[in-house]
Amino acid sequence: MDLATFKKDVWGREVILGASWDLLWLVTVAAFVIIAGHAIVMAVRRREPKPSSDGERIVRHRAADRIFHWVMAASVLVLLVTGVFPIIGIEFPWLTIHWISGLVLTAAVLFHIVRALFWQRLKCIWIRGRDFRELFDSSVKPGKYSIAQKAMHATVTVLVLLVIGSGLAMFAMIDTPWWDRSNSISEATLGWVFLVHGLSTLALIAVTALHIYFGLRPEKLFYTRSMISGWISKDELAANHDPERWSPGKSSS
Amino acid sequence: MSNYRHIGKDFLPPDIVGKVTGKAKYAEDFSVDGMVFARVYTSPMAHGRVTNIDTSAVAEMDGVVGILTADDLPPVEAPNAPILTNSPAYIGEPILAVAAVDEKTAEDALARIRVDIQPLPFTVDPLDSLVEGGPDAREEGNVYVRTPEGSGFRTVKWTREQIDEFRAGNEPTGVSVSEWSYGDLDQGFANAKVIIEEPFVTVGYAHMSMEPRTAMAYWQNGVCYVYGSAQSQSFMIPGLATLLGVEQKDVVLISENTGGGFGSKIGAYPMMALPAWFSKKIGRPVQLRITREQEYYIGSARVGFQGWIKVGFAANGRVTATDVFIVEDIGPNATGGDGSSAGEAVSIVYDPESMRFRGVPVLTNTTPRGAQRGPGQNQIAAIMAPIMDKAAKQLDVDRLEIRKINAAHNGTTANTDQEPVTSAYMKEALDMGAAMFDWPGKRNKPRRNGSKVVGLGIGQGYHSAGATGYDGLVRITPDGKIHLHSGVGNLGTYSYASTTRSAAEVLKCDWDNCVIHHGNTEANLPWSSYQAGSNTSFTHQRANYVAAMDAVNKLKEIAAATLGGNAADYDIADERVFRSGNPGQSMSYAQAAERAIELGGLYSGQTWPGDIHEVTQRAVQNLAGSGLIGVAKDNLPQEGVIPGFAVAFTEIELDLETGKYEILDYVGIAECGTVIHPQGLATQMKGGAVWGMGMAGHERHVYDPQNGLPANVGYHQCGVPTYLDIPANLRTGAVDLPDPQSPFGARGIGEPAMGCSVAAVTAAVADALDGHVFNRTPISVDMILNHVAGRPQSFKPLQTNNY
Amino acid sequence: MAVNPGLSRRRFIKAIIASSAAAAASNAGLRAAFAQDRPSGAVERLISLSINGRTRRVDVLPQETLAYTLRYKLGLTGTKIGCNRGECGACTVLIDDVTNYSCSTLTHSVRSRNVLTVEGLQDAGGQLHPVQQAFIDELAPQCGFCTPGQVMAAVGLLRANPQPSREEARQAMSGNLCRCGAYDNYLNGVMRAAGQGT
Amino acid sequence: MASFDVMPDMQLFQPAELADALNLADRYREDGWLLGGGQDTYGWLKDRAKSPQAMIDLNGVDELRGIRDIADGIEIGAVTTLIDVIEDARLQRDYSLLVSAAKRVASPQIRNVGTLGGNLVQDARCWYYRRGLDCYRAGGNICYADSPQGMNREHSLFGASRCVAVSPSDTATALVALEATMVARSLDGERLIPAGEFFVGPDTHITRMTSLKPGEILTAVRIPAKWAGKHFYFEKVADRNAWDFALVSIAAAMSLDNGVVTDARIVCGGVACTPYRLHDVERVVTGKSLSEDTAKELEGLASKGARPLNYNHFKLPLMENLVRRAMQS
Repeated sequence: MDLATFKKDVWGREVILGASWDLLWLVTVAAFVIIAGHAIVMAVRRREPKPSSDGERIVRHRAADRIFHWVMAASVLVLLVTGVFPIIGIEFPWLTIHWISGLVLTAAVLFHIVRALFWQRLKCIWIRGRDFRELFDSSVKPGKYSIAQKAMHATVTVLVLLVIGSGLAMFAMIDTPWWDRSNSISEATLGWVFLVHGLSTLALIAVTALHIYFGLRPEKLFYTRSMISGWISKDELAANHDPERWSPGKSSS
Repeated sequence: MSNYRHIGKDFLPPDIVGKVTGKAKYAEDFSVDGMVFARVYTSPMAHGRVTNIDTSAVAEMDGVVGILTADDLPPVEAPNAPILTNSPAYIGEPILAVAAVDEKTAEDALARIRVDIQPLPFTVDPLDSLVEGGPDAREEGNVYVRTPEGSGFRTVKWTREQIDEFRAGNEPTGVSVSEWSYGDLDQGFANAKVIIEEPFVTVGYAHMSMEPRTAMAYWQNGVCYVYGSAQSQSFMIPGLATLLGVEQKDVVLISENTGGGFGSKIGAYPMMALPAWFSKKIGRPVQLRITREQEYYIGSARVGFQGWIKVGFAANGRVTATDVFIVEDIGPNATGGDGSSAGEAVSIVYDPESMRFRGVPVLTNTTPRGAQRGPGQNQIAAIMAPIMDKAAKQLDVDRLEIRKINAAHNGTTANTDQEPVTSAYMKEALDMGAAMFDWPGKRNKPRRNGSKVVGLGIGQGYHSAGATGYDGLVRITPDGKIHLHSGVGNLGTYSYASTTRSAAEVLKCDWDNCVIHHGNTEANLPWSSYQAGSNTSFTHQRANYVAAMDAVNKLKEIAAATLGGNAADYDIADERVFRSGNPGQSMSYAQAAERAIELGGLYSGQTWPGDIHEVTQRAVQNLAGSGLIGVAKDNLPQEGVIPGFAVAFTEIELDLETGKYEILDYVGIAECGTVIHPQGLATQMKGGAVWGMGMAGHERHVYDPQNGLPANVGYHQCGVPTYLDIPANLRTGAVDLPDPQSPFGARGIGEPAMGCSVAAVTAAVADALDGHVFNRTPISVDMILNHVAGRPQSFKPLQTNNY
Repeated sequence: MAVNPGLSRRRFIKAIIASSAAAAASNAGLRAAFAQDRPSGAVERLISLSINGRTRRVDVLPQETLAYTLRYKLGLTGTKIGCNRGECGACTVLIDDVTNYSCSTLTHSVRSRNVLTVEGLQDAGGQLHPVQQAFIDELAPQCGFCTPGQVMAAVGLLRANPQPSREEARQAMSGNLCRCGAYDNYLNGVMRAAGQGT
Repeated sequence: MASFDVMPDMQLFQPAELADALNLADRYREDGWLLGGGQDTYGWLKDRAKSPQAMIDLNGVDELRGIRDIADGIEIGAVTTLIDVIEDARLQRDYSLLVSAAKRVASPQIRNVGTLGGNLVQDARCWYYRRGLDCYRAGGNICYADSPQGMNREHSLFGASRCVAVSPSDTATALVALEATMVARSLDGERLIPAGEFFVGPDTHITRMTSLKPGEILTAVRIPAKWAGKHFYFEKVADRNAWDFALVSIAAAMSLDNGVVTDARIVCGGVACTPYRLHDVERVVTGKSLSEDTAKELEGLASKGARPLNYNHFKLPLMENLVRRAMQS
């Protein structure tokens, strides 16, 4: 299966048109297989006792970060729906919604980057060599973020930056309230832009699916709760994290 | 002219029956055994260099017979148009050809061939190339100069300020490469009461003849038989021989009918030679019928103008001075010359007391340009008419009067060296037209009716209309038939036939007893002129006259030799030569032909005059001994400019709400000396009228400047006028006063017939809009709407090849 | 395939094969075999055409246009191809007395219909059709390339409306271009042929 | 890029039954080309700009042809030729708006074979698109017409989204004004589509001009009785008076109650990718009489919200003028 589709440019030369949307099915199936596989494994595994959510509450996500997360989540979902549905035959005027949510996503991401750079400890989400021990030795507990969460964050970071970058370039090809299209990008370059946008979108579809799946897993549900209400319990902390590596302050409650 | 027997009478052109029955054969209608069909691959890029041609995908294709590329052909040096090229300079330039058992297979093959082209800078607007730092249409330069000292490419640039000044409507200060003048220009403007100064644009457009030029060719014992679409017949041979790299005697051109020329098929052109080269390569007859789109590409187009003109008028309307500057859009192949022709037209039609012309022919990567019906004369006619009216208004002179006071007459002098004219009766033409049109009456009619406004226009057209020095050939055979050999092409004017009638007139013979030979080199045709520049009628009336006179002299000499006495004692009548005063002592043309064969020598073509062209010599050689041969070169005296004039009066109704106008009435008057073929003249005047209406309101090249793409490659997009875009009736007339330098007084008319029309219409539009001059052709619906609504036009000043 | 009235899957498939085979193969036996019962309307290649009153058997590709068949298969070159786009009218012929652009008509769509081209206008004695004669009298043709189409358009008009007004004629002829601009002469010819000499 | 003009190899089906046609349409989907009069077909195919596997000629299907009275108004089969529409006495009497529009289509030869359905679903005339370029409408990722230097005189003023081509159909404007319903059939059954929704813009579907889905066949057009014999006005302004497309056209249907407009549907062609309804004009004109004064009140309404391109702003005054003429008709 090809990664890209091709077209002729204005002078009849072959150039890239964009990502091959046959990949959409590949991606969907792949995501489904991984999720199903994981679910089965987890089902047969013996359940660990679920740590209690009562007692002392510890702040995991500040309001600003939670808002950022959900804004980003919403815009990504809207972008996926408006971007992909027309391709699978569900037709509606999608472009305007698409580029507006694209701008929302861009703003959110900028906000997050600035905040992360100047107000937060970058390295708590940075993957480091020793994190890998988590994978083999269940006694090794992570700091604030597990290696899985760090990996997810890293992947999303890369993909979203690619989508945003290519997406912004595409503004040269459409009219907006602020400017008219310029057709200034050569068709060959444009092809690459569309290809990057398409491929990173396809990857995002899979990653998003996994992210949602893990967020809904019973043993991980408290993380989702923390992304909504901000806190986790002392037990949850003890069961999943190494106090040496992450000892957050108590919540005011 | 009733004292003539044939001149001035209608007749049945022998080819017309074939035209209404479908039996008339055009190049594409011939087919021979083993013939294969070619298709050409044309450049998708406005300017580039072919880096690779990959034909591997077609090598094994069933039915594909061969591929021809530029590498199979002798190199051609620019600006001459190559047959096939590896360095295309316009979209649509032929790069390769494929031959196959049928057209579909050839196209299937084309679809699989890969051609890689490296793009080069290109331009579709001369001013974009003329400005400093602008792209050049060719690597050799952006201007082509033709001077007596020598011709060649040059790179000419103006500063951005100079371009902006020009666009702003001011006198161009950039360099020009051609210039001529006469009289004292400054004095002329000093004497002027009113001076009109205008920038102007005439956008070029495609010829779009009905027949997409087709050619079929094969070789037989070293002789190449070409079935082509040609505007001329004999005149094509030298050029064709050069294109094929053979001697003239080894080329046979069959061109019985031609589906329109209008200047696009004057000389031998590359596409005509392609099948011959292809046939040489694959050893089979090859037919090439190009597509309509390709006819747009290579069928040539009118040169576009971006200019500035300043005209001074004395109080009585007399033109005291004219200063013209023209930037010519000459396409990629350095044709043109329209600019200077425009200047010459002004110098004779309005006869300014002083004048200057300056011009720059700039190359663009648009379709190749060529002569198109009134090349230069008609563009300037369209621009001048409203300017004359503007002056008339300011001087409070009648629009007809201002034309009459400047009208060309027998004393008019023309061009830079102010030559005399052979004759000119523009004033008479204006009077005749005004009467037919009822100028005074129409002028006083109410002008406004709801959203509709009436506009009246007077147009004047001119083109030089004659040449000399070509050959005539007539032959009388023992069966008494008079054979009129015509090397004139058949592009629809019937001049190939009408000009031979002067031979019949001289020979005092019955038309039904005449046989015209034409349309095939093997029919032994004399050397003839280019069927262009409206020259055929004048030129070949003379050539046929001298040939017929030669025959008459030979008849008399033969009679004297046979019946006694001197040739001078003899006269001719009723196809007999008899002794004056003793009609009994006579012999028939048939008997004279018999004797001519017996006598041989000059009489029956064993020998011939030394000054006739080799084409004619071969014809005579082949005819030797078949009868009495009358052959001669036209050495009749000729001096001065031979003018063809036409004037038109038109009434339009312009709808201010839709921007559309309807042409209600049209009167076209020819001033081309004696009328030799009334019906033929009328059709020329009407056809010219339609062309003028197309140029005035519809037709133009449109190119996308970013990608160099042509917008209008088809009939609909080109805006060729339909039945419903012209008046339901067209009226014509002719002054019919003989020209002294033509045996029967005729001059040509084809091109002026159009110039007067486009001029009348542009003037009428200006009249309907209270004298607003667009200084542009075509004047399209959008321009009128924007003007009426007080909106700016969409194009920037002097922009060309645009909507 | 869902509900499939009037056409069973078997018949349908067969038709498909038939057509592709017919399009590809030129084997007469094959074609004959597919001649009968073609429910979905796949076309055979060897067909009979009624041209100028004569029945002609001719091998026609499924996608072939009438102009192409006339000129290249039947040698009727009177019909001209000026644009091959239905924009100029040079290829105009009459199909059941109605003017058509033959460059934009599939030959297969004129089976069992009467095609009249410019070659079919003269009567048995070679007498010119009144329109042809009128066009000669008015010196209507110039280069003549559009003339066959103009003739057929005029004949079509006069069959539908023997006494047209000049305006009606102008409208009826408006699908035929003449680059020489002989419109006025052609109109005069039409009126003359209609017995309303100019 | 070669220039072609011979029909390439292709299958042809000439079904006699609608059922067979529907099966073929369903079988071939995007690879099948439904053939009416074919006047907007052969150019595409000869140019090889579109390459279907098969042509499905609908002219043999009798039930798709003809004009018949129905309970509420009149029904016109999709392959009814334009000349039959023009010459039909009932249409001339009750729905002359459609007749006037059909009369202005292309040329006599094209009206002789061109079908109503074909005229409605004909493709955009944008010259870049017709050139066979891979633009948005051709499934590409760029529009050449709407660029800083694009030659877009014929292009759209309203509703453009990436593609700026306009709806070229003359009959479409008339049928939207007449509140027609399009009848579409597929193997899944029948779909009734109001004319207003039948034509879709590039914002929704950039490679199609109608809401017809692959496998669907437009079988008929129904015009409701409510507009029978009402006051109509049609005008088309094109560069040429034959064989040309509207720069701007207007189709107006108005019910008058002694001179006062009680209901109006006014549609412009050539200004948007679909027939463009002048809702504001309709609203304001309702309750007023057709007059110079009404026309004055409407000034500026028709072209409100227009987004002119480089070369097409002349269409604004033209729209305004045509509305004025409709009001004075």
